[in-house]
Amino acid sequence: MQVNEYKPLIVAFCCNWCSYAGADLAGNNRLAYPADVKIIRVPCSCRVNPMFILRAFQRGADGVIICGCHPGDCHYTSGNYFTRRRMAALFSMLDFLGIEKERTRVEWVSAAEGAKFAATMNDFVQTVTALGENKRLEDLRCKK
Amino acid sequence: MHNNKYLQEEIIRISGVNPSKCMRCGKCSATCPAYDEMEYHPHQFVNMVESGDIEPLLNSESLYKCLSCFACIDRCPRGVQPAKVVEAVRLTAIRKKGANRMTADAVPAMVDEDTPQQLLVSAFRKYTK
Amino acid sequence: MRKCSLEKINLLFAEIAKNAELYLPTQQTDGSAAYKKWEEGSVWSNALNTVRSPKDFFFPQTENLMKFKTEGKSIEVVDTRNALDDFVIFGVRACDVKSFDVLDRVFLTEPVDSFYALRRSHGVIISLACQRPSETCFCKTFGIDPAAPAGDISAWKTETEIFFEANTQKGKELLEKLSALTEECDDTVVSEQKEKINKFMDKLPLKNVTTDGFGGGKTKELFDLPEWDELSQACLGCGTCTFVCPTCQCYDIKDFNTGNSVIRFRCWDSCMYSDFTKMAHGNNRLSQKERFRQRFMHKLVYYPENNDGMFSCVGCGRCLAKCPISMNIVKVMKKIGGK
Amino acid sequence: MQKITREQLLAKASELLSNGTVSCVLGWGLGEFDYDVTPTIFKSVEELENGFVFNDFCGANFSKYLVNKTAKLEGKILVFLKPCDTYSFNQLLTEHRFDREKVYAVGIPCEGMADIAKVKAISGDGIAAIGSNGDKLTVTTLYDDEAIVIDTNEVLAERCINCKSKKHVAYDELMGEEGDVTQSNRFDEVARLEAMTPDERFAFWQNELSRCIRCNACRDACPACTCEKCVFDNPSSGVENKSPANSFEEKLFHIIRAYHVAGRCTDCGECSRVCPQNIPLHLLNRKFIKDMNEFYGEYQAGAEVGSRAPLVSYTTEDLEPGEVFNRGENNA
Amino acid sequence: MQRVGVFVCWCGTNIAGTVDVVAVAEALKSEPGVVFSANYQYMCSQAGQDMIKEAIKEHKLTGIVVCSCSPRMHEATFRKTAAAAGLNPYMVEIANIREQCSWVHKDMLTGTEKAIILGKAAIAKVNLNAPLTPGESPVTKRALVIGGGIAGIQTALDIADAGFPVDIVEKKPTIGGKMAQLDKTFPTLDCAACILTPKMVDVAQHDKIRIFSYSEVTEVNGFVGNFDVTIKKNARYVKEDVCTGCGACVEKCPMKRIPNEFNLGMDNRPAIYIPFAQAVPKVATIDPNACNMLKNGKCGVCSKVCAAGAIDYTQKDEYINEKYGAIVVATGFNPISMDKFDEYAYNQSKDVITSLEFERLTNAAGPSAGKLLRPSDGKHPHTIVFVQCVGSRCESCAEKGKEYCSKICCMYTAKHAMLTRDKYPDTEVYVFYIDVRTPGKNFDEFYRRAVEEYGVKYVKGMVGKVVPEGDKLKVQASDLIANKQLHIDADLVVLAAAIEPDKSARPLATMLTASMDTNDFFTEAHPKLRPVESPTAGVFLSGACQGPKDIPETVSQAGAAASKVIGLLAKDKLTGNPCVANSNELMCNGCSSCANVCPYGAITYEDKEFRMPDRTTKVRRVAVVNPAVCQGCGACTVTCPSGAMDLKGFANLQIMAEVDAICK
Repeated sequence: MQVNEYKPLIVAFCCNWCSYAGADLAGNNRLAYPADVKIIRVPCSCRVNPMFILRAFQRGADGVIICGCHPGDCHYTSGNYFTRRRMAALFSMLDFLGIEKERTRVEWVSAAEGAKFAATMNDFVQTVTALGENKRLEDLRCKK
Repeated sequence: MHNNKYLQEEIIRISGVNPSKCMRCGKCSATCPAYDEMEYHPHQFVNMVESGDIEPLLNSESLYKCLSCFACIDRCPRGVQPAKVVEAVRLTAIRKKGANRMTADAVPAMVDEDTPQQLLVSAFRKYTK
Repeated sequence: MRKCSLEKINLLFAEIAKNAELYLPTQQTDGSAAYKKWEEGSVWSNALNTVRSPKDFFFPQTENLMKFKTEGKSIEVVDTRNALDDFVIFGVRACDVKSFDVLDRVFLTEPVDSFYALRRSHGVIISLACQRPSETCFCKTFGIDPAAPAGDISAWKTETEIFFEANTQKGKELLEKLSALTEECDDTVVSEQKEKINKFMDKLPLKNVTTDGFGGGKTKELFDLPEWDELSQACLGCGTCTFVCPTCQCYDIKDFNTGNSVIRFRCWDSCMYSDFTKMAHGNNRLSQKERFRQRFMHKLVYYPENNDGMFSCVGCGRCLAKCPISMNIVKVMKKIGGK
Repeated sequence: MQKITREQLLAKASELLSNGTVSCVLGWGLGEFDYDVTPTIFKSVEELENGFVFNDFCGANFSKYLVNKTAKLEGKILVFLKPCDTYSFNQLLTEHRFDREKVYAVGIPCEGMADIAKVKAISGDGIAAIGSNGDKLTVTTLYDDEAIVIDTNEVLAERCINCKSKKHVAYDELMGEEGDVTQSNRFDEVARLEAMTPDERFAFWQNELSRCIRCNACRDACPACTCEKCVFDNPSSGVENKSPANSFEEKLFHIIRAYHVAGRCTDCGECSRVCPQNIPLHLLNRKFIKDMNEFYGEYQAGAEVGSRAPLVSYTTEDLEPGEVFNRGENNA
Repeated sequence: MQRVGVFVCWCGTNIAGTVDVVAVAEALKSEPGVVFSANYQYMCSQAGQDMIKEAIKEHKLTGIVVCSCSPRMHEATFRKTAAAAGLNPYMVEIANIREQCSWVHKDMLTGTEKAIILGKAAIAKVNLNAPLTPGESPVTKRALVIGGGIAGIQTALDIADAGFPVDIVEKKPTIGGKMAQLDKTFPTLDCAACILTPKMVDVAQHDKIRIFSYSEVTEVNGFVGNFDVTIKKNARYVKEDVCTGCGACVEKCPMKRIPNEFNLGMDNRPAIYIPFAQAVPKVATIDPNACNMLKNGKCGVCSKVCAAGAIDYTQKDEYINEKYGAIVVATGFNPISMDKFDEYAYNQSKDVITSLEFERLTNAAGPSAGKLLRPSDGKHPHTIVFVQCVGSRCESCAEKGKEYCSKICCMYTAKHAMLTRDKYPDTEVYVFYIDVRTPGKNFDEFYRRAVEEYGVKYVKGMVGKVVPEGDKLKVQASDLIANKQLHIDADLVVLAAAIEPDKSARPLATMLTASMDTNDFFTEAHPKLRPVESPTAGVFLSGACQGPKDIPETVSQAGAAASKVIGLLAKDKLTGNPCVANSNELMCNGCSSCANVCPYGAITYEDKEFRMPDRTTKVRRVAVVNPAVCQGCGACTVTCPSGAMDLKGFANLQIMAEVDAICK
């Protein structure tokens, strides 16, 4: 194991009904993924305000991922459809400002997809690690 | 069955048709006025293109029996557009042979007073590209 | 008086930049001018003035005051001030030079604002006389001579040369350091230029704007004039006028929680904002009319009242050019002046 | 040169004021120079005759004023709306921001408004007078004896070069001829930026946004930003922020500003018009508009009262957020 | 500032194996607000819970953080624990250090580090928690069923049998719906009337059921438990309570040539009519568009012959206001129009009919008294062609048909074919099909019987065109198996038309703020787990308004909807989820964005007068969230530009505090 290896900080917003349960299932099945991922529970992916995402980047996150129920399966019927549109618009805008598009992601993870949750997180951490530190949306005041 | 992937893709590309949308109802063939003249019928064109069984179609006279009346396109409940598949196969055959089946020079000889203009136009579209 | 050929101006800049950070109006991508740190290849803008005023140098838009480091439940106060290098601001127009006087009276009188004072002590101002005032200029209203700018060093530019005259000790010292690149000369050219500009000042459309009717002691007369309603009705309540103004000096003190510490900083504030000077009991100026009135009353009445009649407007014309709805101090002065 | 003249508008305003249809007129007020007009409420014919102007610099979009003015003033307000203003007008109605009954809207044709900065770029600073003659502006400066003649098309404001519509979508009465929705190239600049590499885009915006002084003019002039309290002004929102302390905060403000009006922005261009630092803020709004048009079908905010913006709507077939980046490759 | 207690659970070795629980408890001790921190082997055990209760009391805790397993596991447990100790249950936050930490990370160091961060996030959140109390609202113990077909009838009966009053609103003069028009029902071939009409009578006689026939719902306000509904009772010009249904008026009415909608226009009825013999209510109705008296003031025959004196030409539409606790939608279906299917010559020949018309044709109470005769000439048809999937599964012809499978056609066509062969063995019967879909108890057996026992000729392929020629219908079709084009001279062609939701459904959905799919079928709250509930609380779905259904399915769904309604009406008060949205009216712009994204219609607007900062008053439109209807998804909070809308329990500041804590 390397020392001082770069560890990204990943904030994952998970909807309570599908993705958070999917993350629990990953745990039940002992499917490992990096500890760099920290999960925040929200009732629905549509609760995630773009402000939260920017806030995470400001405070030092290197990647933000939003997980919700698969389209059509939203506990609240339509929440994730709004998420899909909002995040499509937001991500495209971040890309427009030249911010690495790989740092943001939306994934649909059902309560049964523990394996998908772990795989998604492994992949996302890998992607963000390859990008390195978030420089384009950082707030130097918040650096340690 | 000979599966010719290249030709299959080519025909799908030319026609712009997605044969897998076909749910095998046969309404195209049911509606086809040239049915009896054809060895392979509209629904077979769709099915055979879907399965990649192109060679028999290329060599079949059915290609030139299709009237291009587009009744099958109109009636198909799935929007598959069989006539476009037929036309694409026809075009592939023409290209393969490296020659148009009809040239402008040949037209006057075929014309007689009873031939409607529309037929000529339709024939020209069918036999050349 | 010393002069230098414009051909050598970059050498001169380089020489200044050897000992201090040099800032000069630089052309930006949108064509406007902004003070930028000089480096090899910087292009000195031809614009009459910068969009942002040079007050930034002494009173930046945001400035950290201190930091509270939190560790568990303990708090440690950290001084965030860094040692400051000397810097030179080049090409400050007469109006803006005057604005420093306005700011000085606020920040350098007791209690002295040590942050401002520190920056002020490290800065050397090389002013530059105006040759082509704009239609929005009305510095003369406030007794400013655009052809004879103050500052540590005054400068005049012609087609081919630039002339310098040191006004202060700081200025003299700097000019001496530049002696290799400059030569002694008389003031003929400069006098001519001064005369020409002074004559020209009478052609300016705003030459007749006067401060008559304003000044200390006018509060009661002006405060309740019905004209304020009309003047303020289109005001959007944005801070453009305030933030481009060289003399506006209000700030807000805020805390920013970084997660590991709290940074206490100050930042420009605008009396046009609805939350300006918000206090525990609420706001003391509740309508946009009151906020609008505050800004102009401050510049034209309250400030002179506390500062020996000195107005806190220097006639630079920035607000005239930048207000989204073209409402400005000139319109206010014309409407209610002399009442 | 506008097809409709000050005199025509003045006559209309005087008529409506005199016959009691309206109790006041929201119009352009005379300034110090020939280009600095101020939105003004005129309450009498006399005031109108003394102060009302209409020329090539009457760019301000009046729609937003209606939110506050209708709530405060008694009686009906006459408002003159250029075609692009009518979109904002409708959008505000969609959002129930003012009482339609209290407004008498007169649609007026617009040939595009001039940008004084572009005029000055040609004539130089120190403008003494600007006259209008056909499609030319005659600019007299303090420094030149002869007037400089400028083609109005050369100095059109950016938003007018890329005018999206000369057709009014709302009015009580229309003056002059009705125009059409125009085929504009308004997304070209967005497309040009999209074609850049992310590094180039980042550098571009870093440079543009670094000039921001957070004067809030873009927000306060925006007819879509009519919040009772902006999140950036509200300490209890947790994101209140008064000045851009660093480049992150510059971006935060402008991303969120554009995001909050996404789907509601009619692309009126006021944000860029009023920016003292000439930051092309409209490009951020247009990026959202362009994206949403491409992702979810053409939508023009304000074209219709009561229409549903793309971000408060959905279909089950929408594209995934991850797909927004490689659309180009698929289309190619 | 809160007084927070932190409780770190070992979960045996489940957590303690990879997380240094002691270190976690120690590290979290110094977080802001934390006044107590402890660790224990099993927090969820009685001893663990007692420890929490004790600490709450001893340290006067105002909030607790339990670092343990997933909140999906034990959040409810610890909330109860807190409540038992007098702490508001919503002052509990869980840091998930098992499923999302100890179980997925192998290394003690990283596990501990992450557990501390997760704990800090939970502490940051609980510091901003506020006590929440679920709202309560009373329940009006009365249900409304919209639609009086078999779905509505069954739902109403089930609810009424449970003891709750039910009102049925039916827009036709009688209840009974489509089933009343049917002849026999598959797969048992019982007569539809024989099984339906007793139920209709039950409805009529039930003391808990009121029938509003010839009526429509025009306005719905309120929310679950408290709906306020306006019902428009159309004037039928006959006093319902007086009419005996003797039929004298019907017999004597001189306006006899009005197409009879009950027989789908295949015969006529008078201007005053009773749709069919077993109608409920059995009351005459005057068709105002046909009655001479109502149109011109001339006639009055019915009034003269009515012994009971029930005719009232001056009757007006009546509006009734009633309160309901629950609403069941049972608006049913209709066959789609065949107008656009030119290829089948439906509009050219009377002998091309739809399956529903075929039902009437074979029904003993139908226009031909049950004899299968051709509508054109009354002759017995010898060759009958049935065409399936007419307009169903029709993707390309959205303007003509429907994309979906209508589900019931395969079975009723098999029924028609079988019955025809049974009664008239001399007829030749063809059924053209694309697929035969017969899942269902005894369904496939039924279909196979039609083929094997009754000799129905099933042909795989579609009919391409039907051309009337003389008294024959020339049918041109594909036989895909034989690879032949068939030409059949048919006497009768029967089209299995696709079915679509009733046209009244969409405006009704708008009134109910219930969501619909693009085909105008009502959307269920969850396709698997809540199939009879609409996402709008208190609105339930019964029958084909939710999707194509046959009778057995409809009846079972009707029963299911009824049981959901009973479950709701049995409650005296509804307790809501306290984590609901709420709007700060001082910041609200009234722009309607939030209402646009609310899937539950929980947001309404009202004009309110505000004192403005500049001392003036201003009337503004502001959003109001109904906490009884809001489910707490938070969609509104993000769409609100001013941030006026926030979600209790998951507030903007709370989530941002979590973000900050994780990122610091």
